[in-house]
Amino acid sequence: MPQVTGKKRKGILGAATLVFIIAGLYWGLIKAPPDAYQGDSQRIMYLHIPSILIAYLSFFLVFVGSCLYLWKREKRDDNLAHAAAEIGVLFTALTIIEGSIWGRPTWGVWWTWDARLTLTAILLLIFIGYLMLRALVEDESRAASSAAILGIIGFLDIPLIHMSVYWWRTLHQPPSILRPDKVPWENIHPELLTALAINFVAFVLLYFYMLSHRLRLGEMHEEIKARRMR
Amino acid sequence: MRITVHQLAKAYGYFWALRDLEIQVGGGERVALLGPNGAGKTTLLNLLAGLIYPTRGEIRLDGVPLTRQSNAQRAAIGLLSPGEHLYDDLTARENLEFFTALYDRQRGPISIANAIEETLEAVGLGRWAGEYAGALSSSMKCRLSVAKWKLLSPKLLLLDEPYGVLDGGGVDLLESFLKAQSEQGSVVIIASHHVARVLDLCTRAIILEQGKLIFDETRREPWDSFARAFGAFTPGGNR
Amino acid sequence: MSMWGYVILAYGIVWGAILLYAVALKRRYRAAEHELERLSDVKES
Amino acid sequence: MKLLRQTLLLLRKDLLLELRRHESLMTMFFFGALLLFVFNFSFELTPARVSELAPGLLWLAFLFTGTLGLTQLFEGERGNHCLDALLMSPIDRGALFLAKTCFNIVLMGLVELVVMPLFWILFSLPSWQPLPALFLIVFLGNVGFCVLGTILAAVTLKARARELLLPLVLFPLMVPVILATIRCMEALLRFGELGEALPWLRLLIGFDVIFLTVGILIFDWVVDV
Repeated sequence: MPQVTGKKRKGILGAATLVFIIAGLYWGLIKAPPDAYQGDSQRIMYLHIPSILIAYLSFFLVFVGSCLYLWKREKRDDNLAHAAAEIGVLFTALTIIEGSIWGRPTWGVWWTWDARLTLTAILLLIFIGYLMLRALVEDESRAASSAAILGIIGFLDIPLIHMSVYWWRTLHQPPSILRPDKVPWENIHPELLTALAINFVAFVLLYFYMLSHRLRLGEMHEEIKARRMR
Repeated sequence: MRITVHQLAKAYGYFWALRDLEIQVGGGERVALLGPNGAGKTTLLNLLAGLIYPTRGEIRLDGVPLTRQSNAQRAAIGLLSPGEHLYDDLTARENLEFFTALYDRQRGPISIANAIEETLEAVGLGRWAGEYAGALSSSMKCRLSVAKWKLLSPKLLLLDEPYGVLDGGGVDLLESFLKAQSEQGSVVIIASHHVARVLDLCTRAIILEQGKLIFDETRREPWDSFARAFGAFTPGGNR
Repeated sequence: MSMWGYVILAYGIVWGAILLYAVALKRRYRAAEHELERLSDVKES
Repeated sequence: MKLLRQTLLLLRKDLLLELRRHESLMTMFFFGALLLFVFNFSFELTPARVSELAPGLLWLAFLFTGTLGLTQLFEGERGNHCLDALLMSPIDRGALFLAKTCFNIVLMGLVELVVMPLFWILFSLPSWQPLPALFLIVFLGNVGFCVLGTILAAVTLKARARELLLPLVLFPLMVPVILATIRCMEALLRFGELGEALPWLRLLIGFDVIFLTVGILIFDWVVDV
């Protein structure tokens, strides 16, 4: 990626991200009316749902990077997996925090073993395991291939974890209408949907903006190692 | 056995251990692989043994490329590290039984048992057949390794610094074994720092430096090119 | 805590954390650039 | 099938080594029994509650003893670079994976054969009738645990503090097996037969099959730098 256009493209991405973030904040906090059921705490949903999707998106990128690295052994793919995992951990952790803050007024408790919160917590643990593995294996290329294996295994396990947690949840907790995944989407006020859409775009743009910087940082670390080697 | 190494390269992260190697080795040749530490000797041997896979280029054994799927081909390759690759908690005989079974050298159960006994006798370990490998002295362990590879009789024999641990008797045993194998058409490649001894045994010398091949001569010319090769590589010696 | 309190808390934590990460990224970025210059000078001299 | 022959050959070698040294088996067995006593002291186990808690406690004990076994899995290969000797030989790396997985399953199975009846005795559970079916469910759980555990044991082989890293990396991925095994065991204990826990059994078998195939295919990359 030639340096010059890279910088210019990042600039545009950065500007677009900023615009959407501000629009998202304005729409989410001010313009959209409070939700019929949950009142204002529903505004946290504008953060919660985008970050969950970002968490899954970054796990998918880790999977893609890992497969490509095992196949072609190029540092670029390993760098993608590592960058996606690092930012993925941040968004997964934020998702959990948002979820528990959203839960506080609605269920009166900071943490409930709600299917989605539990799932995000497990995702966070897998991410942390992934980053720990990378940190604890000294030899550079062995760390990359070990992390790639874990990235693939972890991704393949997600559907099974998803199924088992949801089955486990339906067993114990009586389904309450206020659960996020039970929200009746049809008769949602259009303003709310636009707020959600704008925030979603803002988060995706932000994610790729941060990812591009983190990738560049990864490349620089490689460059430094190469220089030291010579 | 014919080995062709075509544009071989191996990188660990950003560090290029080997760069575009082009080597052809025919049956019966004994190649001395020389070069300072970190020149890529061990990397080349591991690549030839199929323990690691090249970043670029390929290795062909009798025209068939060595790839991830070529498990069967590895039966013809032996990386001899004297005293290594033996289970300490298995007896000498059990070690040989296990590895002959692993390499599928079961030419009928009776004959394999006799072959094991004969080979143990031949390397002078007849009395210690029931001993645990861990209990053997290091030179006896090396004899056991030679016995093991005699039974497996690979077509490509690779040795990484064998002289370090061998005693006098062990060296003669090893060298006669290598000569015998190469007379039967096997290829022998020895990486070592004991330049004088390895040059004396081998018919060809290859010198690697920082992953590149800088010298490749067979013994056809009399001593002068070897003298130069020998001169070219004395640890710390400059070219 | 009123509803708005939670909303502000959530937004504060989320955007605060993202800002913190951005700052950390920037600092690591600058350190890497500095290291690169140092190494490239060493090569020229 | 060559893969099977090679797997049995390697498994026979591992079992022979274990017979000679019997490090793993003894430590796993005593650790399992020890956990039972620890449970007794840490929980108020009235006979009524014990059959309700039994699945969770048993499976917790097996999870930890299994992890102990996993960290020792490649010890036999540590001396004299024997792992390189196996990688150099013409065997399929999938066979190495299968052999190591079966080896740990055998170890865990032996421990469970003793610890489960011991649990019944110590906590004086009412009926011994569901034990064989329970043992089958626990066996399926073992397979899932050892399949994923062997891959991750090989992956973390060269990491620092690998005994800590292995459980940290393994347990989150084991959630489906843990939930499925415990649900099935609960159904067996309470109703004597699986009944509505059948989907959990299918999930468990699905998990085992998926990661058994993934393991065989991916193991070549695991052991290669």
